[in-house]
Amino acid sequence: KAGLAGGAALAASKAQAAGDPVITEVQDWNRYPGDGVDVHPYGMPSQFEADVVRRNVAWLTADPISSINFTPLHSLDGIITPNGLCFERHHAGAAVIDPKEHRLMINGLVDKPLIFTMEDLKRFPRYNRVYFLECAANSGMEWRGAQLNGCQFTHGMLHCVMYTGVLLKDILNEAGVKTSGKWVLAEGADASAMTRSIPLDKAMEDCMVAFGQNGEALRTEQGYPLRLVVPGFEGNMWVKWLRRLEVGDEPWQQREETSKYTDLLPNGKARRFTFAMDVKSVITNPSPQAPITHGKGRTVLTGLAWSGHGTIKRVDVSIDGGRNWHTARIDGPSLSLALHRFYYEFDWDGSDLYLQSRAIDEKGYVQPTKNELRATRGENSIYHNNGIQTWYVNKDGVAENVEVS
Amino acid sequence: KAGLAGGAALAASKAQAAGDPVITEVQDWNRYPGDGVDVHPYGMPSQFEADVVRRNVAWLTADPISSINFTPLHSLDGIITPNGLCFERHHAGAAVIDPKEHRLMINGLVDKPLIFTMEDLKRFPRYNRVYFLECAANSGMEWRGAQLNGCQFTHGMLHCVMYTGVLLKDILNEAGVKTSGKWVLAEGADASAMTRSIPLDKAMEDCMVAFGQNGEALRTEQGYPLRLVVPGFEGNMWVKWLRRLEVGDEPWQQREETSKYTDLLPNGKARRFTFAMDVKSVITNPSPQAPITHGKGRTVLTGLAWSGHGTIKRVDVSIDGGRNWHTARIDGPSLSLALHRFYYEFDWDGSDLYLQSRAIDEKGYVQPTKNELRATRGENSIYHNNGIQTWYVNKDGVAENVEVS
Amino acid sequence: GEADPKAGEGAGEQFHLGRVATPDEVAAWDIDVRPDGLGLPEGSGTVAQGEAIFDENCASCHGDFGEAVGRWPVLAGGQGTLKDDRPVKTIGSYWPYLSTVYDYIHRAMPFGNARSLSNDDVYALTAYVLYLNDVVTDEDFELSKSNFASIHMPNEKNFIPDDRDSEPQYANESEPCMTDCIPGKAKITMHAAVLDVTPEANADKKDEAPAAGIE
Amino acid sequence: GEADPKAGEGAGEQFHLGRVATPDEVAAWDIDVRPDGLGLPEGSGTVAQGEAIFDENCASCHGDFGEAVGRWPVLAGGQGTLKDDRPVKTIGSYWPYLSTVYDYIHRAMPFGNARSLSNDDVYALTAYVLYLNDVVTDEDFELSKSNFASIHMPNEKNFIPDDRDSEPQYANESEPCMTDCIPGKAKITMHAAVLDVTPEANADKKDEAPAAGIE
Ligand code: HEC
Ligand code: HEC
Ligand SMILES: [Ca+2]
Ligand SMILES: [Ca+2]
Ligand SMILES: [Ca+2]
Ligand SMILES: [Ca+2]
Ligand SMILES: [Ca+2]
Ligand SMILES: [Ca+2]
Ligand SMILES: [Co+2]
Ligand SMILES: [Co+2]
Repeated sequence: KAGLAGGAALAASKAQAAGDPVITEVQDWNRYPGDGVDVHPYGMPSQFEADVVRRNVAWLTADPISSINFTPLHSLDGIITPNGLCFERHHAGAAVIDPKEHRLMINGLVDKPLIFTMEDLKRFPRYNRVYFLECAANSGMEWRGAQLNGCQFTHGMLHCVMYTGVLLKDILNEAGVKTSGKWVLAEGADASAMTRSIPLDKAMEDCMVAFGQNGEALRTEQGYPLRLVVPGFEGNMWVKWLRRLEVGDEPWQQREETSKYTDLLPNGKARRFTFAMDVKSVITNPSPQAPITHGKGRTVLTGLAWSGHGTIKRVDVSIDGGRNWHTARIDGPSLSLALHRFYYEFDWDGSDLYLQSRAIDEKGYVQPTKNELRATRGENSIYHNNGIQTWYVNKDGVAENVEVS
Repeated sequence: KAGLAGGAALAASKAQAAGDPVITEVQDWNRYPGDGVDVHPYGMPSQFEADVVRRNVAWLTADPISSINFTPLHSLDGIITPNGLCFERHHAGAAVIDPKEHRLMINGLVDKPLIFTMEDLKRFPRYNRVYFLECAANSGMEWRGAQLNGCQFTHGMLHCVMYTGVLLKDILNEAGVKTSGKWVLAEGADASAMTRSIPLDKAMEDCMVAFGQNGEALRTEQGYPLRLVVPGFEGNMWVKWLRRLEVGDEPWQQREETSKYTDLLPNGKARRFTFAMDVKSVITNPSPQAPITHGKGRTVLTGLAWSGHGTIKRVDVSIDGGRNWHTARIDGPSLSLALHRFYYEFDWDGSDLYLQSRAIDEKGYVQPTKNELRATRGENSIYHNNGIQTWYVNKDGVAENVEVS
Repeated sequence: GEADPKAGEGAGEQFHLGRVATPDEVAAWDIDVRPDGLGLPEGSGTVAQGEAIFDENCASCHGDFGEAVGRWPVLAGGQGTLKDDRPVKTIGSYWPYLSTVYDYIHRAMPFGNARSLSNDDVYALTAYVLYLNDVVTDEDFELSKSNFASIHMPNEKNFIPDDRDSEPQYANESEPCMTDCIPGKAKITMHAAVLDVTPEANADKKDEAPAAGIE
Repeated sequence: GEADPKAGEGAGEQFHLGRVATPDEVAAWDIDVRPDGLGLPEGSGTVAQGEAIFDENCASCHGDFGEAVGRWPVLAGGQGTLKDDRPVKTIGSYWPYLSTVYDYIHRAMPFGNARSLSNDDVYALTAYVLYLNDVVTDEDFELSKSNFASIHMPNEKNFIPDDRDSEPQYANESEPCMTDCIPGKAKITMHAAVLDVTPEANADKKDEAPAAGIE
């Protein structure tokens, strides 16, 4: 076997070469073929990315079927969340619905109540839009101070995908909204029959009824086959498994807009219908789950910024706990009501870091500190915590969720 | 059991109601909970989307480890291809490489040859860009006439994702390119050790060395942990499992730029280094795999357009085989060197349709007919077939790949 | 190429898609109830009837007196705690409208077997929850469509509209400070590591009490 | 917000990342060979030596004479067919440079066991492939680093640069026709359904001959 003998000789000489053996020795993947094109009709991430998963926090709720898991923000980059990693929040598990058996009803203050099949809906003009979705309770654990050690847990009720769907306006117009109509009730088909009241103005402005995310069909966990998209507004309003839209003259005061998603203030009063998500940002790397492992020198700090009021105009980064700020580089498409990716590259001298980011949106809103928020809202609001997050990074690069003075 | 008795009574009365039973009867998914948030750490598509998969064509090649599968364009919408559905083309299977054992070498006409680990590379400034990737052989089967019945097979060597990576320019500068350097050889670490020569100008203009796609790590089939991104140029140049970049003063004339990816003309001459992908479009719906099932009336026609020369300025659609054209609605972000989504909504009268689309890019290039291409190039070019595609749709909505005069 | 969804082709146009819903179809799904009573069905139920249904179908999670078992939701109590460090927000202490109780129980409870209760069941359970919260005190109290709107919840007046814009951090617009914004070096005032309520991979820490819950 | 990659922070700057490659590391990976001979290693091999190695390691796929088994690639023949309806593009009929043969066999063959051949093996195989293609005719011909550059492939002169821009459909810029562009009704001239080489779900149609292959 002339050919193979030659190979053995080559391998022997390589083993003595000066250098990294993964370079000087021929590796298996450079010699033997991998899987063919018929093996993975629908591909999955590499086995080496097994830690890039949604995680839940068992003690947060009584049961994982009415609970939350979190997007691993510290393992992602860019502005698009892969469909398999979009955080889940449902109140009676993820409903499995055959699209052939799904219907959308429009009733209430309309000229004629209508029923649409999925096939009907796909005949309206379609639009594709990238929007962030943030749960109003994102960072809710942090009102009383630093608690969860990782941006997956402090900020991971957040995702951003490109939706494909039709305009809510177009399907409401098809039924004919009466002039007395001022609100729309959206209802889900799952076992929690989730309901939320949406102002008609918002419904007619930019809401979508979506059946696609990131090019393919909506995922089960995100409401397959149909969900409401309410750009910039709190995630709970984006009703999943959407089956009904009722037009009315008053809001419904449903459980998710009275018992939940109302913001209790220190004087015992509570705000309601606090729909828009405030200007916010977080450094995703370094962070507690993603320490600096390369020591001193060139360091890439990166994070996400978003606002329910439009685009992000600027993000500032501090490495000294808010003493001095540096304007970060926003990279990638800057789309209204979508996540924005920012980077700040610097040479780390190995000393303690107190990392903070501060977003400013197109309306001029500046992300506040947590203490500014507490000064007006106390610590019982649960929702809408958009305060500046601090990560402390020690000399070994280990990062921790802290608060600083 | 007062509660349950009441439920039974309710169900009985509903069964007699006038209407669609999926509405008038309480369905299981409206009563019983689904999976909790701890069940799917990495989510997958709904069971009802099982037909949305990559498909290969067994007779195209001797073995599926050096072969192609195709993106199901007819099942997707928007401009982003989900990672699990990006078509695969590899020459020795999909290499599985532990990122800890992956290296990138720069050698040749540089001041100092360098080795980077994956961690090193992630310390360069990162960028996120949406680009289409088209295999130069896409639609290659159609040079001699209509052959494959479905846009997945005629146009599915195409995908479009958001890449995260660093600029090739930045890492070449780190090694210091000598003034004599004019070309860059890119080499893969897989068992085909794929190589292509890239002009240095292109390398310094907009090429990226990418480790992310659509937010998460590159997929194995797309070159995990590292691939070259050569925006607008033929897919074969986007070397996967990228391990080496050599700077030289001449192109290397490697197998994939001589035996393959050269375009044979009728006079026996062959074009080489035909890098840029020409302006092109295809109607994805209706199409042979996605017939019209709703009969006459409102119909959504949609498709994709792209060009290796920048953005798409306009797409025209004909429903009568090129006699008359209607300007389509381009929807979603219009990003340079990315897919563009177009729609044309019309009321179908139920008569025969001869559907065509024609893209025009920002440089003014107009997508040609297949016969215009054949007039200059004959039928043996294999690559760079950007001719206008025709789908014939009969009265039943069934669609077929045809050519028309 | 970016088309404005507000100005899309066909805006305001009718597409002649879908079909008219039948009255029975609308009735099957249109079960929502509003504070003004819109949507309330015919029917009635007493506190005593409610107690029986509750003990059978609800108490296993919510407790005999609505005090909750484990981490399942509390349904009663907490009056006067809204200004406390640890407010207890229940139907009695927090909810502004009774219609929400009816509506929610009807659409979503009992958890695991939703839509299984009759209209009378829900009237009775709603009456019983009012009783557990001392809003009614008579075991013979009967709640019905006709007296529903006369019941007012104690905390109704404490809900205010969204006035986040008037908070100092948003109202007092000014260019944010860039240099020497705070004197001295940053000092850590609180470590997540001290509480360490972070879930560890493969560790079930259900016992650890968090400092704040997500509702 | 859209930052230009050409104008990113740090453009042209050095980042002091990575480390210098050792000569052995560069040698291990830098195996490419150019038409001008750059990259050719020391070594040599004859047609006769090549035949022995080929029969053992290559013929099972490529055939005893490079004529190919089944759908595996053809390595010889096809001279004079490039203007035919069905051109046969092989090393002998099409490839412009011999360096590509050496380079490709060395990096990628035998399929399934790449990088297993010595430099001498590859010289011998390259010589044998030349012989199969009648570029050399002597069984004793020895190919080596020193005579490599003297061998020229028959089709070298037939490669031309990219001139797509000069084709009429691109060169003759004009506004495309929008109305009444072609007289009469569209007439179908060819159906994919007639050939029907479309893969069916779960059907293995390896036997059906396609009208054109993808290389
Ligand atoms: C198996 C456990 C379980 C049973 C049995 C159950 N519940 Fe619940 N209940 C829950 C859970 C869990 C929630 C919160 C659901 C969510 O938020 O996703 C809830 C919420 C509620 C709420 C709203 C609480 C709030 O503060 O928002 C009410 C009211 C309620 N249940 C009443 C009932 C009644 C009445 C019954 C019996 C007919 C019942 N529940 C049976 C688990 C249960
Ligand atoms: C198990 C089958 C198999 C064996 C054994 C094999 N080859 Fe190949 N060969 C292939 C395949 C498959 C390709 C095309 C690979 C691709 O394009 O991805 C190929 C391509 C080639 C090519 C390029 C052909 C072209 O037209 O581009 C040459 C030259 C070649 N092989 C030479 C050899 C030599 C020399 C040997 C033995 C040392 C060998 N092959 C052993 C399967 C084989
Ligand atoms: Ca197969
Ligand atoms: Ca669990
Ligand atoms: Ca109603
Ligand atoms: Ca009792
Ligand atoms: Ca070299
Ligand atoms: Ca022989
Ligand atoms: Co709110
Ligand atoms: Co080309």
